[in-house]
Order: sequence, then C-alpha cells, then structure tokens
Amino acid sequence: MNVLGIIFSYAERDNLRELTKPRTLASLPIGGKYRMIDFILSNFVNSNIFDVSIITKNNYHSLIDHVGSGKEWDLTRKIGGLRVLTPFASPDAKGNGIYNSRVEALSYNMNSIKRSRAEYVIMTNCSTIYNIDFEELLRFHVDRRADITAVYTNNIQDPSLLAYDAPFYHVNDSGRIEDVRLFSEENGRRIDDYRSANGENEPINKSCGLGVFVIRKSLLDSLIADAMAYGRLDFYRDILQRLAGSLNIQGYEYQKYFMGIDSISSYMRANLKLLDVEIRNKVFENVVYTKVKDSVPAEYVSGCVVKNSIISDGCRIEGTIENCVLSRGVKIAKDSIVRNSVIMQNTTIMENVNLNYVILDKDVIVRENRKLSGHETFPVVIEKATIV
Amino acid sequence: MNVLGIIFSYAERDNLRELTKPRTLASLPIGGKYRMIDFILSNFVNSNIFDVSIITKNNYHSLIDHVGSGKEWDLTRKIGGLRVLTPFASPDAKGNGIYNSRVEALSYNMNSIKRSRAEYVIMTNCSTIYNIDFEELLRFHVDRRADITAVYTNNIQDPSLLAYDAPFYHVNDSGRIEDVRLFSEENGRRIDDYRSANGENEPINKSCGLGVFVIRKSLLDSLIADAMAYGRLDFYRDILQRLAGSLNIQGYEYQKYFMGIDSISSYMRANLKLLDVEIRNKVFENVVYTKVKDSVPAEYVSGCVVKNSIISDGCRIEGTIENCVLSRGVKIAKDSIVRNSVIMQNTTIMENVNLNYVILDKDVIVRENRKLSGHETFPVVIEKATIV
Amino acid sequence: MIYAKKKEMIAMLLAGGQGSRLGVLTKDVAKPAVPFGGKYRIIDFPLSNCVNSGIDTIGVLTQYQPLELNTYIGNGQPWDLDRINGGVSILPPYVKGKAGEWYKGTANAILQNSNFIEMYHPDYVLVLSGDHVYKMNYELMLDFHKETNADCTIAVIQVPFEEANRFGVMSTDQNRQVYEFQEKPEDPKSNLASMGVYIFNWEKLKDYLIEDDNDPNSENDFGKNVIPNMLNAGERLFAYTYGGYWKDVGTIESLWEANMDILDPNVPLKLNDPPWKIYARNAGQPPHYIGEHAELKNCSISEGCMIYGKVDHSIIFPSVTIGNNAIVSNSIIMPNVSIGEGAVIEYAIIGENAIIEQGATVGCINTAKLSGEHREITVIGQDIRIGAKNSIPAGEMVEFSLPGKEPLR
Amino acid sequence: MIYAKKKEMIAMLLAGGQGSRLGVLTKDVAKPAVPFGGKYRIIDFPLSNCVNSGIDTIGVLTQYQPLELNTYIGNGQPWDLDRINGGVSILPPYVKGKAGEWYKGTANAILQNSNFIEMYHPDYVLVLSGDHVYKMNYELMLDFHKETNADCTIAVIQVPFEEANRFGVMSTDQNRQVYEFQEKPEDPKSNLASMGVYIFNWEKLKDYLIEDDNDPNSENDFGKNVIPNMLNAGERLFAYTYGGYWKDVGTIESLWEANMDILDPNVPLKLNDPPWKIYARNAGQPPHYIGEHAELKNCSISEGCMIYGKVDHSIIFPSVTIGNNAIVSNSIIMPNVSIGEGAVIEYAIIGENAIIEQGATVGCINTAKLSGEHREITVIGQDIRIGAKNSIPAGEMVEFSLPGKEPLR
Repeated sequence: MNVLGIIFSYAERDNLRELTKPRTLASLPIGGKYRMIDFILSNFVNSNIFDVSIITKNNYHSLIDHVGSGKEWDLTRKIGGLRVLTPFASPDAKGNGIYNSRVEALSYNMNSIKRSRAEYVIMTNCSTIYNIDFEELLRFHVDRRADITAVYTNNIQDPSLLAYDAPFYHVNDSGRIEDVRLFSEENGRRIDDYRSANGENEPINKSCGLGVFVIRKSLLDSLIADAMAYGRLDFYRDILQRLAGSLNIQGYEYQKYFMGIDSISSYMRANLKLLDVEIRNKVFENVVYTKVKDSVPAEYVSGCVVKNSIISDGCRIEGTIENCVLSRGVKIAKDSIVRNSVIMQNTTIMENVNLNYVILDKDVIVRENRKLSGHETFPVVIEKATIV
Repeated sequence: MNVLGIIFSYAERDNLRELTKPRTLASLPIGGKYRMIDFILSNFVNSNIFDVSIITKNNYHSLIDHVGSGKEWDLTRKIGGLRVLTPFASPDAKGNGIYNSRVEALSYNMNSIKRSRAEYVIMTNCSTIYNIDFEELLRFHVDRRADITAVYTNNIQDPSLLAYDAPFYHVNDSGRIEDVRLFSEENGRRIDDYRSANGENEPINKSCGLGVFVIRKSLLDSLIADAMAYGRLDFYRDILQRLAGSLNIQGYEYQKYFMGIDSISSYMRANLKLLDVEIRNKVFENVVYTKVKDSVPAEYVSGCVVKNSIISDGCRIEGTIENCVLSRGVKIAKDSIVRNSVIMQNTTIMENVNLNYVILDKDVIVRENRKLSGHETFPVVIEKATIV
Repeated sequence: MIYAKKKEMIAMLLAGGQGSRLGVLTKDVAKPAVPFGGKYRIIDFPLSNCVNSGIDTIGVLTQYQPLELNTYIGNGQPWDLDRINGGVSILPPYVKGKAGEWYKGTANAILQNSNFIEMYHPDYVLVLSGDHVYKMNYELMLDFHKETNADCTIAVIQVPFEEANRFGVMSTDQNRQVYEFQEKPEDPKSNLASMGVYIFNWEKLKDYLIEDDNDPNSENDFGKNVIPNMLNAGERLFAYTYGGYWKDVGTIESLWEANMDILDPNVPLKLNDPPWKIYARNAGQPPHYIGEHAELKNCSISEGCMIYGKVDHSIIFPSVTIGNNAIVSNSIIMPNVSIGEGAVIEYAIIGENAIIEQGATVGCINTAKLSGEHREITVIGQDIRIGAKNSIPAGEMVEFSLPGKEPLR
Repeated sequence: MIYAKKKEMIAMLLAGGQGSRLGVLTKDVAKPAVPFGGKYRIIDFPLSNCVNSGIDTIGVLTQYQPLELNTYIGNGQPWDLDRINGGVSILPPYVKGKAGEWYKGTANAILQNSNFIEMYHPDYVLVLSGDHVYKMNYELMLDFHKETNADCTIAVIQVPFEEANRFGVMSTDQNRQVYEFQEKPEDPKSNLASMGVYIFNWEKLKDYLIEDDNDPNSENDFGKNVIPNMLNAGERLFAYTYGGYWKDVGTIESLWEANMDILDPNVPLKLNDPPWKIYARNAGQPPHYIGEHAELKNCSISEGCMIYGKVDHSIIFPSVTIGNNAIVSNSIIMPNVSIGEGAVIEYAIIGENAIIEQGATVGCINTAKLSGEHREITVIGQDIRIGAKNSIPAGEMVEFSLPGKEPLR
C-alpha cells in the first residue's frame, strides 16, 4: 500500500481529567487490555499499511513504552515501519519547538513525513475507535480524483460517542463536500447543542466528520506550507472550510460501528458497551494487536461470582464482579463487590470493598472496607497509583 | 548482563561548527559508513548488554533516523532493548522540559531509567571512540565494591584526541580516585593548557577521565535526587569531586586505543588516522554495527587513481583520490583530484575539481572546475546539502 | 561466510518426538507443540528456561510434523529469541552429498547438526528434551559443571524407588560424581533419575558422538549409548540435583495431572512468577467474557473465551466457548473448542478446534461417584465433532467425529 | 491454533537444488546460496523481486545442505521479511505418520507443503526457482494473469532458436494463450522459453498436484508433468513475456558471465537501482581500504577488502585481501579470500575463504593471448589453499589444497 499513516496521538482538547494527566490520549487503556492507539494501528496494519508515523506533543512517555519498536503490530519494518515523532527532533523546529495546532504539528514534522516513500497520506486522530478498510478508502479517493477525502458518518445512533468538536459536512449528491460547518469555542460544543436540541439519545441525521482524511502527500505539503505562511493554523477552518470551494473534497461515508471518546462519561460508556456481544463482535471484527505482557490466564477462586464482565489475563478473582471491564493483573479479594466499573492494570481491591460506577486507573490500591459509588454519567475516577 | 547502558547523545559543548548544526554529536558520520553512536552501541552489544537508553536533548532527528528500532544492533528486544529518551516525554518534566546539565538530564529521565530491570548502570558520552569490555569493567566494579567506577586513561599518545573537558583523576595506589580536578570555563580548557605547556604532541602522563562510569542504579537515583534537591547540577564537580572523599570511587584504567572528537581538527585527525592499518585494526577489533543501506559495492572505472583511502559501498570513482575517507554513495567524476579529505554520504564531485583538506558534509554537490584547499588543522568545511 | 559470535554455551532442544503415548493429541503435531496450562505449549518451558538462564542460542531439532511447531516458534520473538547473533533456529534433517538421512536417535540428531554448533564455538552444549514441564535455572547447573570440572553433568531428580525403573538412574559418590548409570533398570540401585537435561563439554561430546556413529549396533541415543560409553571410558560425569517441580507429560494421565497441578496452590508449579516468566506465543484475542449466568470455581480461563455455563476445576485455553447450562469439570479444554448448551464434560481433555454439540456428554459416569475414586481421562481429538446429545463414555479416546443422536430415554 | 491472515498470493521458492554443474562451488552449499555480484547470493534476486513486488509471504523449500542457506536467510530481516503475518519460512522435508519423505520433484515439494500454503488461503501461488539472476515485477505478471483469466501463467523470455532446446518452450496464439508446450525439445517450435516462474490458481494447482502424486510414473516435476497435464486437460495457460535481463547461472561459464555483466554498462542488469533494490544480508565489515600502490580498472569492490595489488575487470566480494603486486584480472573473488603478494589470477572464480599464497598463479596461460580468444574459467573451491608459487592451469577445478613449490626455471 502506497500510504503513510499519520496518527495524532493527542486530542486538541479532551475532557478526560485524571485519565489523561499521566498519559496522552493514545495510550489511554480501554476494553481491558488495549490502549486507544491499538485500534488505529491495527486498522492500518490490517489494511496492509506498514508505514505509520505518530505525532506526539507532550506526555507521551507511556505511549512510547506501549508501542516500543512497533513489533507487536508488525511495524518494525526495514522499509517504512513505525516512527514516533517527538518535539525538538529537528533543527528547524521553530519557536519553542512545541506546536499548538494540527497545521503547525504537520509543518514541524513535514521533513520526516516527506521522507516516507508513500505517495498518499491517511491522517487520523485517535479519539475514535472504528474499523475502516483503508485500502478501499484509498481506492475511493483515487477513483473520485479527490484532492482530499474526508470520512464521515451519517447515522449516529449514539451521539454521546461522537467527538464534540466533530465538524458537519455538507455533502452534495455527487459526494463532494461543498461546505464544512464548524462551531468555534465561543459558540459552544456543536454536538452538545444538538443533544440539547434533539434530546440526548436522539440520532443525528447529519454528516459528521470522523477526523480521518486521505490526501496526496505532495498536496498536503503545499497546503500546510501555504497555511503556515499566512498564519492559518486551524486545519478544519483554514484548510477544509476555506478550500471546499476550490479543492475537490470528497466525502466517504463510514457505515460501521464507531465509538468516540473525549470525556469521562463517553469513556465509561464505551467500556460498558463492550459488554454487549454484538458490539464486541463489531469492534473486534478484525484482529486488534496490542503489547504482549506474558501474563498467566485469569484465575477464578472458588467462591467468586462473576457476571457479564470482561476479564483480562493475570486477574485473580475471589470476590463478586458484575458489569465490569478489568485490565490485566487486577486482583479482587473476597467479600468485595464491584459493579459497573472499569479497572485498569495491576489495581488491587482488598477485602470487603464495595464499588459502583467507578473508574480505577492503573496501580491503584483500594484498601479494606472502602465504599465508593458514582453515577453512570459521573463515575468516580481514581487517579493512577492512588491508595484509597 | 545485569546492566543498563546510558548514552548521552549530545556533547555538553562541542566545537564541531557546521557538522553538528544539522545533527546531534551521536549521529555525526565518521570512518566512511559509521556514525559516532555506532561505536558505543556496538561496544554495549559486544559486551552482551542489550538494554540501552540514549538520552537526547534536541536536534536528534537524524539520530532517530539512524538507530530506528535498534534492529541493526540486535537491540529490538522484548526485554530491555533500545530506548531513545526524548524531551517532554514525561508529565513530570519540569520547567520547559529541556535539561541543561547531565544531572538534570538524568533526573528528568529517572522514571524511565528505573523501569529497566538492570541493577547497574554504565554511563557514557558519545564523543569518544573506544573499545572496552564492559563485562570486565562490571566485574572490576563489583570486585572492588566500588560505589562508582570511573574509566580513565594514563598514557595519552595524542592529546589532540582527548576531549578538552576531560577531568584529571588523582588515583591512589589502591586504585581509588581521591580527587578530581576540573577546569571551569573561566580557566580555559585544561587539555589545551597542557598542550601549550608541553607541546602539542607530547604525551600527557596524567590520569584523564574518558566519561565512562559504572554505578548501581539505586545509588545513581539517590545521588541525582540529592543533587537536584540542592541545585547541584554539575556531575563532575557536584558529584564526583564533592563526594570523592565519602564514596568509594574506583579508577579503571583503559589501556587500549581511543579517539575523542570534539572539534573540527580532531574530527579530521580521527578520520585520517583510520588510514593507518594498525589503528584501523584496533578500532575495528570487534564488529561495529551500523545501519544497513543496501548499497551496491563500490565501482572503479578505468582511469581512476586511488591511493591510501577508505571507500564505502555505493561509491563510483572516475577521478583521483588520495588519503581520503569516503562515505557511502560518493561520486567522483573524472579529471577531479581529491586529497586529504573526508566526504560524507551521497556527495557528488563533478569534473575537474581539485580539493585538499576539505570536509564535505552529506548531499553536497561540488560543481565543475571548483578548487578548495584547507589545512590539516583548519580544513574547509562545507555544510550539508550545499552546492559549491 | 557464516559469521557468528562465540557463545559460552548453546542449547540443543530435541523436539523430534512423535509422543505416540499421547495418542490423538499428537496425530498432527509434535509432542512439544501440545498445548499446556491454559496458554502455553510444552516447548515454552525449556525455551523460557533457556532465556531466563541467559542462554540466547538454541537449536530446535525437529522432524515429526514440524509445521505447527515451526509456525509456533516462528522467528522466536515471543521468547525474545529473534536475534541477529544466535536466537532460535529450527534444525530439520537434510540431504548432504547424494542422500538424505533422517535422525536415527537423539545422539545422531546432535551429530548431524555439529556444523550448526561449531558456528558458535561453544565451550558447553546443553542438551534438552521438549516434553517436560519444569522451571530450572541452567546457569546454576553450568556453574556446578564448571566447579566440578565435569565432562558431562546430568540433571537428576529424586523419584520414588518404585518409579525409578521408568528412568535412567544414577549412583553417585559423596561429591556427586556418577559411578554407575542404569537405563530403565528393573532393579534400580538409586532413585536419582535423569531429567534428560545434560551439559557436555562440546569437544568431548563431539568425540563420543563420532565414536557412537561408527558403532553399527548403537541406537544413537544419549541415555542408552553415549552416557554409558562416557562412563565406561572413565570420563567425569556428575549429577546435578534439581529440587523443584518436574513432570514428564508424555502420557494422557500425566498431562492431565500436570495441568491440574496449576490449580493446586500446594503444588510448587507457579506460573505467575515475574522474574521467571514462561513466555508463549500470544493468542492475540480480546479479554474473555463471562456471561450473566456463568458459575466459576477454581479454574483458569484464557483470552477470547465466552463463558456462559459452569466451569469447575478446569483449565480453559483461548477462544473457547462454553454455552449456557453446559458443565465443564476437572477437564482441560484446548484452544478454540466450542461446547454447546447443556453439554457436560468431566475428567476430559478436549483437543483443539473440537466441537461438542449441545447436550452431548463426555467422560460422565452415571453411577454415583465414590470420593477419591480414580477416574479415567476421556480424550477428544483435534478438530473432532461430537454430535448433539451423543455420549462419550469415560476413558475413551475419540479419533473420528460422531453424529448427533436422540438421548436414551 | 495456527492463525494467519488471508493473502492474495504467496510465493513458493524451490531452493532445494544441489546445482551439481557448479561443481566445487556447491559442494557444501545449496545453489541458491552461491555468492553473486560482489555482495549478493543468487537467492537474493527472487527474494528481493518478491518484496519489491509486494509479496510478503514466501516459503523456501530446501533439502540439500541447507545450513548455510538457512543461516543466510535467518529471520528474513535483510529483505524486510521478518513479519508476524507471513514473511519468509524455511520448509524442509518432514516425517508425517510413521515415515519421512524427501521431496521427489518440484511438484511434490509443493504438494508436501500444501498445509503451509493453506494457512494463508491464497488465491494464487507464485512458484519460483532459486537459480536465476533477474529483476522482475511479479505484480505485473499477476495483473496479466487476472486479465487473461488464466489458470496458470508462465513467464517466458525470447531466446535464440538454437538455444531453445535447453528450455521448456511454448507456442502461443495471438492472445498469448499457450496451445503447445515442449520440454527441452530437440526440434523447438517456438523460441519462447519458460523462465521457471509460474502463477497458478491455487485451487486448480492443488487438484493437479494430487493427480500427479497418484501417478506412479510421474517425475513430479512442473515442466515435465504438471504443465503438460494441465495443457492436455484444456486448462487456460498463458505466456507472460518478460523483456529484461535474465540469466540461468547454473554453470561455471554462465555464473562467470553474469558476474561480468555487472561491469558492462551495455548490459541491462543494473544493481544500483533504488526503487528496485536487491537486498542482501550485510557482511558487517568496515569500508574497504585501497593501498598506496593499488591499481584499479573497471572493477567492483566490497566492504572489508584490503587492496594493495592490481585489480582489472573483476568482482571482489567482502573481506578479500589482495597483496602487493598481485594481479587479479577477469575474475570473481568470493568472500574472505586471501591473495598473497605477487600472485596472479586470471579468468578464475576463487571460492570463499580460499587462500592463494604468494607468487601462485591461477588460470594463466603462457602463450600470448589472441584477442577475442575464448578462455576457460578456472575454479578454486571453498576453503582451498594454493601454496606459494604453485601454478593452476587454465580450466582446472581445484577441490583439494595444494602445497607450495619452487617455480620452474
């Protein structure tokens, strides 16, 4: 495949509070043993794209730890392979070396991007879990002689799982995006507006962007150079919206399942949705690769009660869990009851604890007899390595 | 081997002018197809140390390009392996995330260093090419029950190849370093003082440090934490010198060949020294791994004249070269004469050019009929990608 | 142009055995590739032991049905053995000159690969077999080998005297030097049994392998020929005593027992042991899912499983589905098995990809079970389908698929 | 538990051949492992062609002296073939059930590995041999195969009619469909010669391989049996014409010529071709050194060499030393050869690690050379030592070391 994948590992803004304090969005644990980036990387690899660059900004230590040399994704390649682009790498990094917008981020890393042999670029954020066949997407882009192809979805069953800064595209009958509608910060969050106008769980019958774009590398280079020259730093407003009239921007409709995660409540919701067999089958339709930890299989001790839960390797369950998602190496001692909760790696729940709607980050210890309870939309979040 | 190797990829200060403008010291090309870091990485791998971290500061793009995932050095390991530590990786990076001293650099990266399973750390700069058996060095450190072991050399045949900020150690009869003598910036460069006092090429009968240290990881952690707490940021002055009385700092004498490179003239000298068979055999006593480029073997066209030169794969020689070191992919057209010069990758010399004592960086083009001439100690340096 | 760095010791792992006593379980795979302990294969144990002991160069000698084993080992990455210098190499038989030669015995297999060994100029060669479950630090054994200045060191384990006749047993003096060796003796003089783990000085071993090869009556086997020859010639053989868990999993009974040992907190086979991990190729499946009405008791469950029924005292490998109201007890369910609704599995080993349809029963006995009674293990072969409501009596070994049937009324 | 992603096409590379016409050069190595072109092995060409054509799954079928080849291929990293899904796999013969079977012919080798092929559920299988030097885009051939809706596509090259009897030749209609196939015909009806490069629809091929296996009179060979059978049965066979450089390097003469072709700017075998690189395992040596009095003319020199003498129209592999006043002309010097002071080598191939001591001469003729005269190639085998001042006449093939001698006066 003649494509370089570019992943923005961070969200322009997110509302994940404690969860993205010790890490960038890309390395947020989800679905038991995965990190957000696993889904995107696997998507590329499953589409035979073995040339992938991850653009980082800060706080990317856990991301580097996780992806390592890219071996687990078959991305330790001699030609192409995985590159993590970090700040200050290049002598021509301007200013303080830190970029504040996608346009700047692309500009500062353009030398490295240009070094790839690929002719096309597929750019994506990593706040959304989806399952696109990028080979098909590229064929679409080439067949339509598009300058840019933007992926959108039309039928949003669950608006709470759509990124709140997703743009609306006006797609005409021939599939061309004629206009892009954005809501600037001052106007509030667009999806939220829709939610309040249409009710929280009403489907939205609009074409919403998923933050995935195909573009010829040489065109990207000149668009970014141009935008930088005029100080136009917003990719959506200054490139997509401004050039919708002059460039052939095609819309590619994504019709399969997706989950966008940009807040504590959408994070909670996405995890619990995976307990639904149908949704799980959609999300894991193709192999999702992740870092191997060589944990032992989960152990269930006599006396445990486990219902409707996802459990990872290395867990040891003596107590009761119900509607939970457990990462690797979680220990639940006897007489403890955990419900409707997401528990990350190596967290230990001691005896006689009672938890409901709680998100426990990595390496947390909940001592005996503690009781914590949140609500589905406002779960209690316990920071990494806290002792409760 | 129970050791984590730590490499400082940058020089605290160097005098390499144009050569380190587009790159950090670690990725400076040398000896035809190598980069400075190849010698250090190979030293670790040849000593069965497969857990290596490279601390970068800025300008490390070419370094990352060169080392990639570490495959060529057999460092793409599941346990240990190669890590490149870059700025802004960690949420606890203080200030602007950039470190100004070794103590700060170690402090900011201590979390990552601590994650290694190794008990000991061997730290090294990468301005010096040497050939130490680190396994033997570690045995020495353990046998002597040392807190720190510092590597030094006693018999400096060629002071011009010693780093000018190298410290002098006072080693007592039992091998303990009792005092460390430093020259602060104001007092000028110590080695230069010696040179002027003793003559440029007189051997120095002093114990000079080579910038290589062995230390238990836990001790390093507490020394660095301590130094940071008191704002003592100079590793030599604030740790070695200050604690020489209280810690058991052992000196390990290195008796083999070395070349330190921190100026244009020592860079030139080191390259030309490799034309000496004896020195070359010493430097390449063990395998030196580097990035593979899959170039074709060098082509010599009828009419070429080649004398006393090192030529890398992918070169094509039609003209005359004498006492030169050529990196991969250099083209010398007919009727050109190049003497006493170092020519880096993919540089092209067109017809009827005459060069003497010149350093040509990568991707330079020297057009027809040009004539450039420097002096051994003041070679002409042509910057990367210049057209002359 | 074969360059290789000198290695102090390399390992040669004999993985050629068919393991015919495991019956249908080794019909299509070599014994070392048989799944074990929920996510491992038997060969993971010697491979991980090597890596954890600092041995990074391993030759794996295969000749029986090697595809699955070769694919499993691949480039060695799961064991950190994908190395430029050394790593894991598969060594099949080959044609040299005009004709090819299959491996005639364990010793012959090593001899035929002496070119491979010589590439690394090792001082010592560690010879291992691929059919035991144990965790052992070979580095300590090498230290012992060097200290005693031995020509060959044999790892031994104490076994009950009544079982000693199944092993090669050694009589040693107070310095642990071997003065007598009996291969599967009727009347054992010692209960120190060979574990099939040897360290040889390579130069010495080479001489004996060549000598052995020239003997037309030899079976070219370490235990039967090479070790006795060395002892008779007065070489220094020492016994290195190993005190941990060690099990030959060469029979259905012992394979079942060793699996169940994992669930027994009193047995010293601890797999969750970070400094001495057992590495395995990962199934790459999502975490498993436990349904609303599942009941779990003292069991081990792996990735990709969907558990809706009851599991008691069993080992469940990756990607197994256990339907509603199904009951699995005292059993080993290998990867990718599907167990239908209401099926009952007792004291059984179900081979990879097998399908037990709804309502079928495997290994059940209708009579009331006496406590402590010995139950025979039932085995369902790889890829076998047991039709709905069919019933497999205890102790059967099923090699062909069976259709569904109406239950007896 | 062998999972693999579906691949549209995988390659099967027949690397089992002994290549006996290369004499001493293939005494210890399989033909595909013979060094070529200064830094390559012959097998680098089909492997690199695959990678450059986007084929990432390759089975290499070996059975003759595979150690050097296996070590050379290793985990496939030099060709970017160290992959989790696919990559390069070595496929030796193996024991199945009770007895082992060596590969009987090219077709049988593929059949015995159908389990490997089936893992990837390929639509197409590309069959290659490991003894040709050429650069070819198999992807374009696959496009042709799909366009013509063929069952089998055979790559062909035009050869002079007088040489056609050395090949399988094809007669085609105007659509390039094959209507007649002759294997090494005395009286060729066409000059379109098979290059030994085939694309088959896998399902179709499988049927013919099984049919072929059931025929006790078959030699189990593609050219002799499978292709004629398919043609007779009316399958759609097409010829895909290749127009580039292609050379069978199966003889000493052709191996020498193909090497010299690299030095000839008029021959379309360009190795320095970034978009279609030929990958090779790297020697890992420092750049070579040219001494004060060396003289070089139209030659190619590799890493690690130390050149003090004269080199004219020759290919010098890595780590070769050529002493003062030595003369090497029109020769191929394989890796790690040492040529002493004043030695003279003409029209020769010197095998790996050979030592030509000082003053020795190889392949020289005393009579004045007529221009355009045909010179026989002299071959010195791997690891051979030619003693000081000894003289090897032109056209000899030296298999044993020879002592030094006083020169004839």
